Amino acid sequence: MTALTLLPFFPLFSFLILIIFSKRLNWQLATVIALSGVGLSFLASVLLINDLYAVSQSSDISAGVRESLWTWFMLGEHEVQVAFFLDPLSAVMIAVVTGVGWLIHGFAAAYMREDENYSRFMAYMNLFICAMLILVLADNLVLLYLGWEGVGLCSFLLIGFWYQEPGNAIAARKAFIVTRIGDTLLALGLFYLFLETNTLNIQEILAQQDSSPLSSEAAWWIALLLLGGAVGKSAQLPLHTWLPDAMAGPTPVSALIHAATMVTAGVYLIARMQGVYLQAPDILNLVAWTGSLTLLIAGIAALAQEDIKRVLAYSTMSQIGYMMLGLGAGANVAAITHLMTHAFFKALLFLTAGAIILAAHHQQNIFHMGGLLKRMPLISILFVIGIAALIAFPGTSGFVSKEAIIGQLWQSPTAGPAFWWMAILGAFITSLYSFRLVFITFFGQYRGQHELHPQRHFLLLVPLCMLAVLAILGGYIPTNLEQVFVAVDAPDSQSPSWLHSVAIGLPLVAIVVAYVIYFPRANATEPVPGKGSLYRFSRNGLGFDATYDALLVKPFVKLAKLNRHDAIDLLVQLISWNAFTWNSAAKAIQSGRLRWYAATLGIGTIILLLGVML
Amino acid sequence: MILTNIIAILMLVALVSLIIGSKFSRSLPYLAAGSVVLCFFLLARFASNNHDIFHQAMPLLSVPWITSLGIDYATFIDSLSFILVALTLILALVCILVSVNEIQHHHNFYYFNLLTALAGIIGVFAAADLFLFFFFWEVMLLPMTALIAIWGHENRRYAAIKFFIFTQVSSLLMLVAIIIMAFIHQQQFGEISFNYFDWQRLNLSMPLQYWLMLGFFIAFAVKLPSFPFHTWLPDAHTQAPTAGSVLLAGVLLKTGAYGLMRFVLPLFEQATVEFAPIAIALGVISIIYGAVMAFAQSDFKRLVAYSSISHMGFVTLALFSFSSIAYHGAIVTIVAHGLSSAALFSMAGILYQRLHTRELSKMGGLFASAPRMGGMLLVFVAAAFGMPGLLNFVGEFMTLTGTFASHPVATVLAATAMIGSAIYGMYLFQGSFQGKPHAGVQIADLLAHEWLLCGLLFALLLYLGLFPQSLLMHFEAIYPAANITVTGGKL
Amino acid sequence: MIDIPITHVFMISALLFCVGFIGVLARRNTLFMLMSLEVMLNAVGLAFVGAGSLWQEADGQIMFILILTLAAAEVAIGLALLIRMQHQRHNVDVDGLSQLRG
Amino acid sequence: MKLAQFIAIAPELILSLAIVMQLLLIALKRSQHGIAFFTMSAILLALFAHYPAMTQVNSAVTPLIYVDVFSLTLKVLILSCTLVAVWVSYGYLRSAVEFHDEYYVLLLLAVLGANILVLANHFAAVFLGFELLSLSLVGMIGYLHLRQHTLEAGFKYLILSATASSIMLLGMAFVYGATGELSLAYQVPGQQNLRLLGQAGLVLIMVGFSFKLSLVPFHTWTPDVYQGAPMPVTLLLATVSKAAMFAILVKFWLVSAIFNNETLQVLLLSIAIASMLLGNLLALTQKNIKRLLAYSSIAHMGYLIIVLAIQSQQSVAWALKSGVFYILVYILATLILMIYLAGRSKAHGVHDQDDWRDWQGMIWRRPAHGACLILALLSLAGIPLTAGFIGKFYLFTVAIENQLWGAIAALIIGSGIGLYYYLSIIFCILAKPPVTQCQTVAVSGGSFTISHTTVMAMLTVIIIALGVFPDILASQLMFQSEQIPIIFNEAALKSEW
Amino acid sequence: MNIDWVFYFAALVAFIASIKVVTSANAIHALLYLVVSLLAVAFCFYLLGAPFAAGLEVIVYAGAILVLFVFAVMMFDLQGDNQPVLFQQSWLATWFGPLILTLTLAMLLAYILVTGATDSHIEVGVVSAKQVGIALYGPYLLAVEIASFLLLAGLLAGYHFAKSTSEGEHR
Repeated sequence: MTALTLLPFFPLFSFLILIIFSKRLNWQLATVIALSGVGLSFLASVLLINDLYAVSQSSDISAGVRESLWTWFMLGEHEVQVAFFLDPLSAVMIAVVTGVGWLIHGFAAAYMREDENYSRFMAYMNLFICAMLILVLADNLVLLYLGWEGVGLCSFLLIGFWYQEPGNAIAARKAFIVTRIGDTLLALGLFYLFLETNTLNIQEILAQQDSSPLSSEAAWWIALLLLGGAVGKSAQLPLHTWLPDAMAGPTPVSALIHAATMVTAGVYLIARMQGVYLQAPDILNLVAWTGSLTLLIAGIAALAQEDIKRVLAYSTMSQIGYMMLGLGAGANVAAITHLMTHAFFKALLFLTAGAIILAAHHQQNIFHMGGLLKRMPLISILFVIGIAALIAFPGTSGFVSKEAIIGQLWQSPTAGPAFWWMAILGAFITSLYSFRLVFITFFGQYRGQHELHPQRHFLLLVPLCMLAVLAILGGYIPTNLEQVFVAVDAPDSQSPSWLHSVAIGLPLVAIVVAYVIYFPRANATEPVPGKGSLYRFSRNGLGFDATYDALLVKPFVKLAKLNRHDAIDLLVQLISWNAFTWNSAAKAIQSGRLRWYAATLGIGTIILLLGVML
Repeated sequence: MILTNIIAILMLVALVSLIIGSKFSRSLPYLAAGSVVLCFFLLARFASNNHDIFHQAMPLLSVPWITSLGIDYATFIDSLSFILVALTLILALVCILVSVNEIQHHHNFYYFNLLTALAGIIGVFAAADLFLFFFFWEVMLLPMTALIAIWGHENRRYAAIKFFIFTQVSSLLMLVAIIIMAFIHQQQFGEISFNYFDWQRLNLSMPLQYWLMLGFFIAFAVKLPSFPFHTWLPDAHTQAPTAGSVLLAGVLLKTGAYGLMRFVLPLFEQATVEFAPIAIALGVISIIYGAVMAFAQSDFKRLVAYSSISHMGFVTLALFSFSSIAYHGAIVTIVAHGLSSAALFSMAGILYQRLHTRELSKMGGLFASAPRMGGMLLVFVAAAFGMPGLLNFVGEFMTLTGTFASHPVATVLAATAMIGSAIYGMYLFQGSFQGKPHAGVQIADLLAHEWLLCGLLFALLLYLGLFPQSLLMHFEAIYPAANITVTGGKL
Repeated sequence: MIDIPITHVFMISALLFCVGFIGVLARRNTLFMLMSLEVMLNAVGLAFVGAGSLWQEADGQIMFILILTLAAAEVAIGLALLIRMQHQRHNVDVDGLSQLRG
Repeated sequence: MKLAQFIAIAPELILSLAIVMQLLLIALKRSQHGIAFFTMSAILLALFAHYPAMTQVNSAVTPLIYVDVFSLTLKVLILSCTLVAVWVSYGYLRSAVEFHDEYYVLLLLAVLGANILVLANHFAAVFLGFELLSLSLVGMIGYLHLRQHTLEAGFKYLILSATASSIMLLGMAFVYGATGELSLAYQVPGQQNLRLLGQAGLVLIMVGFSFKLSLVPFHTWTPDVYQGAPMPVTLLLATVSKAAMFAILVKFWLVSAIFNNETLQVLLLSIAIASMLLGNLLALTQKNIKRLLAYSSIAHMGYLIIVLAIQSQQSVAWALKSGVFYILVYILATLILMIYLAGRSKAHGVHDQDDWRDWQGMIWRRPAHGACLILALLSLAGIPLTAGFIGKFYLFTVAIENQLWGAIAALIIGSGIGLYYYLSIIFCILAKPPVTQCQTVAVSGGSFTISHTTVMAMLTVIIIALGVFPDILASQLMFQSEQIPIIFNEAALKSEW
Repeated sequence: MNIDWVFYFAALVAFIASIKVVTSANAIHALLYLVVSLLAVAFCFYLLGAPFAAGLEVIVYAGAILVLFVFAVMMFDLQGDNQPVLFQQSWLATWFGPLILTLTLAMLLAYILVTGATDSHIEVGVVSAKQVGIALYGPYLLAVEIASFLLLAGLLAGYHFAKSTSEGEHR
């Protein structure tokens, strides 16, 4: 057993302990167990990544480390194994998952301290880490699918952690089912992939693309189906509607699952299967479109949100849109880097938001906050650091990764100038909503009903500070990702020289715009012009939910409930009705009248005689 | 001898419990459980002694029975039978465990029925003579019907009659087909025979073969149950006592699948190929229809019952796609569904004992008072909607992978059930255990014996889900009827 | 003595038979039912005797004699039942006998 | 007549003698027990007389009677049923003051008629047996003068049976006119000369047989008479009468190979199918167990006569075996139910205890009885483990061998409908017992004794045994087709005489 | 000389008399018509060459059986319908159905007889009482015995029914 094989099982182990002894553990013990599970994983992944560097430094080949545990099942001749594979891409992922995960665990320990089901919560979190690690380490797509479903289930459990609120349960169910649609598409993609390549091992598939690539039609379908999986998990158009609702979960959950790790699984999947996507440029283009549209729509929606977490959720969608756009444009390294940095700063944002919410007695409406800069200065500064990274303020980690993505768009064969403009516009909107949030939340007067009670537990603050550091410096962490990805050779056309300065400048312009628009309203308890229908429209996520509800959910429910008593059963009832009707008809024969009986004798005789004659 | 011994032991214990049981009703569960465990032990010993021979059918006992018609009492065993018999015995234990507190009256007759039903089911899996097969096929019905009719819920008589008439009428069709086969054997080989192995030599002309196949298929489709023959199942499952539901869903439905695998596919190769499009369509409709209907239900057990229809649709789909992967998938699905639906029905029974209702609208928020039960329910629901790591996923995945090659459209349609199952699964779990608890609803968490049965089922689902090869390694890698050329796909 | 087609004999007997049958069907008085039965049996006897003559065998007449026996026994039982009916119900209307039904 | 011939019909001679002796006995000393005991011993003696009679199989005794294995088998069956009937009657009729001498005489007369019917090889014998059976039964159906329904039932049976037998006689006359032959083996030169007249005659004869077998559309009397008759007489009607009529129908059908005539074959099948469907349909909602048994007997007789619709000479033996097995099984199950009913009822009751809703929860209060009744019902429904299934299985084999798909379809549909009402009764027996205790009061009026239970249990054991090991009986039922005198050798007959 | 017409005449008499039996309102009238019908049929028997049967018809049927009827009717006052059924309001209802049914039956039988029977004529010849006697006590010996039992059954049943009536009266 090496560290690689053990890696996902540390959190699993701690999960088991926590779930079995759940109520019997006190806070300290549970915290130690939960943190040590993830912490051991983190240590192991640091160790592993070190080794990986050592290997990759010594040789040029982009070989990863593979550990096989057992054969899961056979698909014909192909063995589906439970095996883990570590290469720079998964190395980034496990580092993010365990590292950020660990920090969030720490925060969560403080955040959820009062909850009576604390250890169950930590158990779910640990289980999530385990599933996520399996997802990113999976050597084959079936195992990846296991992790994929596992994180979905954990997400369900954690969103609905406070299950007694009906709204939370609904949100959890929605999240699960919407992502499940994507999962199903992913599964179909796997079936098609297996049909074409006769294997589901990722490395084998990728290796095959060099020797005997997929036919373009197959690649088109497979890439499309995998994209379907990715948009489901990563909350991209058109399966994005679950993510804002998923904010019903405890804030650390939002930070861990719905910002840092799980939602980026789709990005990971597409990056992982880059070999397949290269065979289907159309779909790469579609990926770019998906990303760009999502980032715009999510940004617009974020502009109108009143709930601090929903703003962040839309922002997450938007940022993942950037990653998708990057992948679609062939900027894989940048996209994955953005994934990593996004994990840092978005986790930071969510956690600081969590700290605010905790202090504000679970008040999440930004119009009932305000003036927090004075009352919670440390938290506010940390939050602004996160925001800075989010809008790619120069010098932050977000700047590094986002600029890298935007920089490659203009020339990309699968993207192009249009996408560049969309990305820039997205960046502009990002700044706008970010600073709307900042101004309304931190400036002006405090407008909440209850007095603030800032928590000062060290577990609350230490992770925040560390994340803040990462949010600033995380962009410079070396990743070695170039080894993994096939470089997309860009055409030689020169991109205009003003691109870069516009990209950097526009977000800063947006800050000014936001100042002009929103700062005066920093004292408002209502979003003033917000009574307009446009505002409502964008607050409701541009009507996607309503459309789906009217077109899909309602008809389905109605149809199902309509047929609740099973129309087919009517057939059976028809038969039995028939029998009983004939029974009562036949009973008329048995009238008890002797003369009629004699007549039946005559009738019978006549019938028989007729039968003879014919 | 081994299967005969098991049947004999079960019958004997059944009789004993009937006769002396009225005085010792407390100890009856122990007696029954003891006999089941003994049988399981015998089976395990037999399996370990004869490890290598399961690939081929291994004839066991054969004694002349009805000489004038060439009917023998003949049994045999192969991997398929073995797995199903083992599954039956495991679920038998589950049945006994769920019955401990539930059955309040006439214990002796109850355990008599339970054990004879088990004996009948094992007989079905053991029979090598088609007459014997039919005999057991019907014998298992009787005690099952009695279980529903006596210990069932409010609408039990309707359900029992419906169940019985459905299966009986359809099986008469099969009986006709069986007799015709025997006569054909007489025509071709001079002597009348009901022996399965003799029949494999038969040379059947096409339209005739098709009709015969249909006779068998309808009987098995009713048992399976496949759309549109499914309507007995929701009623029977809902009204049966918990053990009855467990037995019905866990094993009785599997006899239909077993029949398809054992008789329909190998004996009527040409006809099945010709029939495959219809069967696949029925399978897909069952899958989707079952899932949609499950969502529409508000009765816990009815919901699970419809989900069974959906799951067994996968078996039909798998078997008629003639792909070895899908065939293995069907085997896995059979076992998986046996365990998971048994588990869900047990949960329903456990809940019913505490709440005296099966209505989801009257549950809700139970997680607060019974978190362990909720956890277990979640696991079983997860199994039902195909959570990877649990056995059902492997079955579904293999089925769909195998089917995709030859029937992509059907596979895509069937895959929508993965969404559907998530919908009804969530609906079930959240409806019962999440949400606001009803005022004053406090239920006791799992008791020791309930823990035992839930744990047993969960452990099996998990173990087999992670190591499904331990099931599948006993099966040949190729599909039994792989020599048929199937158009439009590679295996 | 005579020379007629056997068909005619059968025809006559069939006609008589039908007349008797109509009596059984139409009359509510049980006494008339019994009499109609006699007519029917008599018609059958005619058929047997005619057929016996056709083949010049005694069997036809013997069958007639046996039918005669039957008629006697039947009348005895029938009349006894009638008497009982008269006592019990004070009428002999056959439509009164329709309590057993369904 | 030679001694051998006397031996061949020894059972019938014994019965005749017994009838005379009964009359003497009545004249000498009237006793409730004595006459019943005497009747039983006479029947037993007649049963034993079958041993010597076995040595004389395949011999004609005057042109009227032909003794073969088939007839002997059915006679044994009939006499056994009668034995049960006498024993049941004894308990049923026993009372403080009345003597029931006539009853037992009539009973023996009926059995004598049935036996003659079974042995008959000549229209005269058919007709006499038929009438002897009918008239004696009329006497017994209307036997209980205090009950209102008996009169109605007796009168219905009398009139309808007389009408039916007139029709049958007309048919015999037609056949006689067409062929000049009164023997069942009428078609000496083959069936080509069997013109329309002959066919019509055969059909009219079939009307008579169908009436007695209560086949649709000649079934109408069955439920009323079953319900109105005293319970032991219903038992006779359902067992002895049916078995005898089945036997004579088989002979009638096979001796002259009518099955070669396609028209009649089709007619027979239509009757069979109509009976299966209508009989079961009528029984569907019936709550009176006697009526229900009547309706189910209509259906069962419909099933049974499938065996006659054979296509060729080779199938005869198998068809006969199946038919005999089936009717035996049917009789066994019916006996169990009727013994129970008879035991629960009493002659001086206003009516018999024949509402099956009274049976609610019986299994819990009287498990042995409940179990017997359930198994009997299952046997009637044709469920495995019981002999009824084997019987149905045999019928299926016959139907399939002769490719009677329509009949098979009707058999399946009929069974499906039949299951409904059999199961309803079974579930009623299995239901929770009613709270009121009025049932026990009503029951206490019955004549139930431990011997009833014993006999029911024994019959149930036989049903189960035959259901599991049918060979113990089926291998004994070997009818070679030669044993039915297919083409009667007239010359041999004449010399014999 | 052809005396076939005598046969047909007798048959016609029997037919009309039978119709009168069935339709007449008065039981005694009906019985008398029945006697006429039986006598006419007896004459037919005679013409068909069956003198023995004709004799029995007169003696047993018309003589014995009908006397039984008359006795029963007279002694137990079995008059039956108080109103002449024929002229009741429900004449149509009573007779229409049976008439249609029976006419159909008659036509069917007629058709079958016309098309299906042998066209052989009855030969002139008498089957004498002696022949009948020989056959009766030869091959039909058992039939005679059984017939006696048949009569016994009739006797017993009749006796029982009649007896039970009187007993029933007393209770």
